[in-house]
Amino acid sequence: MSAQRVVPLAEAISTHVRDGLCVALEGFTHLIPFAAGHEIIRQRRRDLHLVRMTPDLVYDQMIGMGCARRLTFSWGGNPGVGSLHRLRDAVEHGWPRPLELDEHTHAGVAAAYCAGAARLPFAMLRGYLGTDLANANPRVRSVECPFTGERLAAVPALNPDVTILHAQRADRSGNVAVHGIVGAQREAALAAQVLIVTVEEIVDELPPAMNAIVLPHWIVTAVAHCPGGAYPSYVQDHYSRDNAFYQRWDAIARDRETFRAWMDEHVFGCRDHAAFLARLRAAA
Amino acid sequence: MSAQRVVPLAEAISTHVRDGLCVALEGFTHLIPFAAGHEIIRQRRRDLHLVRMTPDLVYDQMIGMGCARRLTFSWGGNPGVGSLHRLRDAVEHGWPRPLELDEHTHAGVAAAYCAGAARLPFAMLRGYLGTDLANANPRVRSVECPFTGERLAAVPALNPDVTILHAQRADRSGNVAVHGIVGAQREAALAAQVLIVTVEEIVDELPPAMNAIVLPHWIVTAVAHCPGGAYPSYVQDHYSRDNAFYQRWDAIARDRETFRAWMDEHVFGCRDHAAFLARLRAAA
Amino acid sequence: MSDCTRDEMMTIAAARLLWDGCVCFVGIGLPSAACNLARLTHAPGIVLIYESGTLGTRPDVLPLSIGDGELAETAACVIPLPEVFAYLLQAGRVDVGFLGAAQLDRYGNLNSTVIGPYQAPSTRLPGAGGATEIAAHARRTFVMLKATPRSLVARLDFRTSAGFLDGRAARARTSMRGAGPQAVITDFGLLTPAPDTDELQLTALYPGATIADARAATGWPLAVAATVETLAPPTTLELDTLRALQARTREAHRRPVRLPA
Amino acid sequence: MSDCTRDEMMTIAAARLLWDGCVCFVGIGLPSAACNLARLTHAPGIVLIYESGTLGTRPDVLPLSIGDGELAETAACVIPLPEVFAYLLQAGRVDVGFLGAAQLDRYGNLNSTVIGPYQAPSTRLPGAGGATEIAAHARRTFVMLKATPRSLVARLDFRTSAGFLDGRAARARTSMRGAGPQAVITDFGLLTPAPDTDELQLTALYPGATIADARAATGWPLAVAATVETLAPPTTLELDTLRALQARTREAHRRPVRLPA
Repeated sequence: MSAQRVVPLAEAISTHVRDGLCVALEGFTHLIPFAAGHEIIRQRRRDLHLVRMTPDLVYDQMIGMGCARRLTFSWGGNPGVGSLHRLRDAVEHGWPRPLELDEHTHAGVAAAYCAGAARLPFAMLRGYLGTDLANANPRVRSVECPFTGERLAAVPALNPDVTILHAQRADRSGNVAVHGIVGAQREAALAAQVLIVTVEEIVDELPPAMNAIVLPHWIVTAVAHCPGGAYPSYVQDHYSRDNAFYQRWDAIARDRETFRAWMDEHVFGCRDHAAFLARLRAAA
Repeated sequence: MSAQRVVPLAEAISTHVRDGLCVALEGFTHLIPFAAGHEIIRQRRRDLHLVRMTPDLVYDQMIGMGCARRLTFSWGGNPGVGSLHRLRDAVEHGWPRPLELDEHTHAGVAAAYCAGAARLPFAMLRGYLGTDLANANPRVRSVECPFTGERLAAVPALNPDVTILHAQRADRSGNVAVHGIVGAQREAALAAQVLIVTVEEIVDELPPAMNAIVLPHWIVTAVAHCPGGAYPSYVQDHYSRDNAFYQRWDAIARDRETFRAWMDEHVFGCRDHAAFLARLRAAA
Repeated sequence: MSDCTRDEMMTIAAARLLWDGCVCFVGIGLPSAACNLARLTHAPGIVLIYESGTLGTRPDVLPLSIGDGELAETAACVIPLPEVFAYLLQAGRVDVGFLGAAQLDRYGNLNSTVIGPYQAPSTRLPGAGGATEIAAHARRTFVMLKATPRSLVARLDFRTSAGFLDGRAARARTSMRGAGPQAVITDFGLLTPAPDTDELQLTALYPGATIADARAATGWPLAVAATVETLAPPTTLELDTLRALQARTREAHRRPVRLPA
Repeated sequence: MSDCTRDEMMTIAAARLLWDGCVCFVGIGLPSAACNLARLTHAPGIVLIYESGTLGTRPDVLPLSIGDGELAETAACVIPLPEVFAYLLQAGRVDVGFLGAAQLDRYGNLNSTVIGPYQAPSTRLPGAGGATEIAAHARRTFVMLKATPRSLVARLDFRTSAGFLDGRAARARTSMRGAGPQAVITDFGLLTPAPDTDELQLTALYPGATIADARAATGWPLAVAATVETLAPPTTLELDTLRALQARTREAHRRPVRLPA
């Protein structure tokens, strides 16, 4: 069992992330799986339906490199900085290719992940009230309460073909321990057909964790050891968020050529995430 | 704030638990608030709508003493022993008074608490399939998915007027820390208008708890210091379940007079839970 | 068999149906003994889930309640009960669910609610608990109960949990995803559903039990498979492991509880 | 005012609207500064919730992201994001929600989605995030934004979050439970809804700001209240506390991050 579950990241991606699939790389500010995103770019995946509450830099990079045909999201900015220029370029000018938007609110995506995790066909919420979003997105409908007659917003459940997370630790059987800010990661993980987790460290066996957050091995498809795998986002108790990188990204991503050059050097030009981090350290 | 929140149990019950209200004493095997149940009996509350997934001994006692007019539940037995004789007597013979049943499954009650916590009017689940329960209970209906047309079971949200829990620790501001088996307690707490928590110990200030289970002071109405308050159920890291008492209860509750005599001596005959425990220790 | 009780044989027969790594939704009593016996013998990697929210628990002694402290202390993690039912059971992540009941009919439907009419029962039983959704969503279920004409009945007083409904693929036409009861483990042997009709038939007997015993204990004309296997008697390992587990359990639960001060 | 920037005045004006013990849904930027200023001055018991799930957090420096590690380390607890929106915000447990936007109209409706048509925007903005449900469910909201004729507009390109809709109690006729925007904190002063029409009107100016400044910065004919209060200038405590907080923040975020090895 363990032998199958703990694999190199490149193998996990090539085995499970196929062109055209619906893929969610989750992690809310904390634990964003950048290494996995870069590996998907390296393997030149295409036509992906990307799902993520906050696309962040990782999807700006994947969209800019032409991996995505569709995006389900609820907030698409560079946190604390401004725009995601590659996302904007794809939406505003169809570069490098047009991007379909399935746009929601945080509450809507969160509820849709929960419904997906429970294998319900839809989620309901008191949401999308008094906005143009409900008209702009045909996937926002309504449902009537069979007891009160009240109408509530309804969105389809989200069930990614593949969800990818980053976490602090896993053991050799594939149990994963997460702590700190968790966003909607557990729900996105439980909603998926395939769950890939990159981790900072792998231990022989995780101890009983009582009420701590654990993804048990029987819901985890593959674990990849990937120290620094969430950089430039952060990992509680391991490294902090590189806010300066998020600021630098604004200038890098603003121009198509600068962006392509950066990706060529830092992603295609690096064998893996360790090499990527080494290059950044050398440049620092 | 703290001055108001930490109060004696008798005061918390007399202030908040009024005749006719909908009251949920939750705790799944672990952390069952017996002391609060006994105080409700001592204060001779009537016509309560009791809600609890597993009525357990605490509701057998309250029902047998005539506190309840209605019961929402999903499993009404003495765990590992057999029947709840007082519950059965009320249902089978209307003694000491008839008891309306609002009967569900665990999955149904759990979903109804979650809907209540989210202030949604109903919960949906793939439940009550192929059973007579859906026909026996008019509060089990169905809803159609606005995307797939699939029909799902629907139950009304549960929003108790008062939810009562027992926990390990609280601080003087009223923050409550729980660990171990949690059942549906958090959802029952968040679904309530009023939340009362009895605790083993009160500390000056609970430390930041990261991913541990905390009920923050602003959702807690009243905290009462009540060591042993979950006995004969148990409290993780404080005392274990008195399985022998659960076995003894079968004989006590089987007969109306034996039951009344036991309650007279151990509940009416004891000023509070400390006195109740002292009496049991003396008898042991 | 002489030195093995029917309870032990039932427990061992149930344990043999489990495999290493299977995700198992456990109930209290015989199922709990069977699952832990499997874990201590041929299925060390079995994942035991109790509805109290303890996942992957490894108790040293059998719990008396579904939520004993040791289940939490030895679990990989403890999660809220609503998630157990929504994210694990309803989501189809449970391989095996165990069920018991007061009444079972020939299609494996179960009653644990009432004897007599629902509004005026002669005997009020505990009710559904987790059983209804376990019966619907576990990939397969195993039912354990003592066979008597009052437990194996021609007609249920109340249907609490669905087996094969009226048989002949009636269940397959519903939205229930689980395959339903794949074995009923009684104190004479095993009943399993016939492929075409879904009707339970006698397919295995314990050593020393006879078809006549089975028929006498069944409240409907019991169908008997063309070939009825006789199950192997308990191995020394099975029996020793089970009895050691039971001894540890008796010992642990004999210790008096100190009343909280 | 001479020695106080408009950003500082906005932050201080917003902080003054908060009270001790209020449960506050915080956004990044000026709202975060305002909420923490209130916590460090007159509202030590304020409960700060960031949508990342950190409840009752007490950061020593302002976070640059909604989910900085220090928010988790100093929080009473950290909960999953779906619970923040379902069990806290939707449940009506949030007293104050802060909002910002690219465009605001005279009824306090907000646009943070697109400039131009949705299908072919001239500028794609980040989108709703948590704003739509904060606007609907927080008991009251405060909006903070820099006033220009391009941000305070006669007509929104897209309505992302509801204020008073078309005014005249239109919001009260919906199922939204929150009272809507009770104040818009701009860089000249405060706009608040008129009781009868719900239309935003100028009710307070910062020291040194004029009605003419306000009108010039507003893209619709701005209504002015019968009496326009002039807000008290920042106290020494307010200004010193805010500047110390900002200095700590700059200092902390200047430290270079060590790249993971």
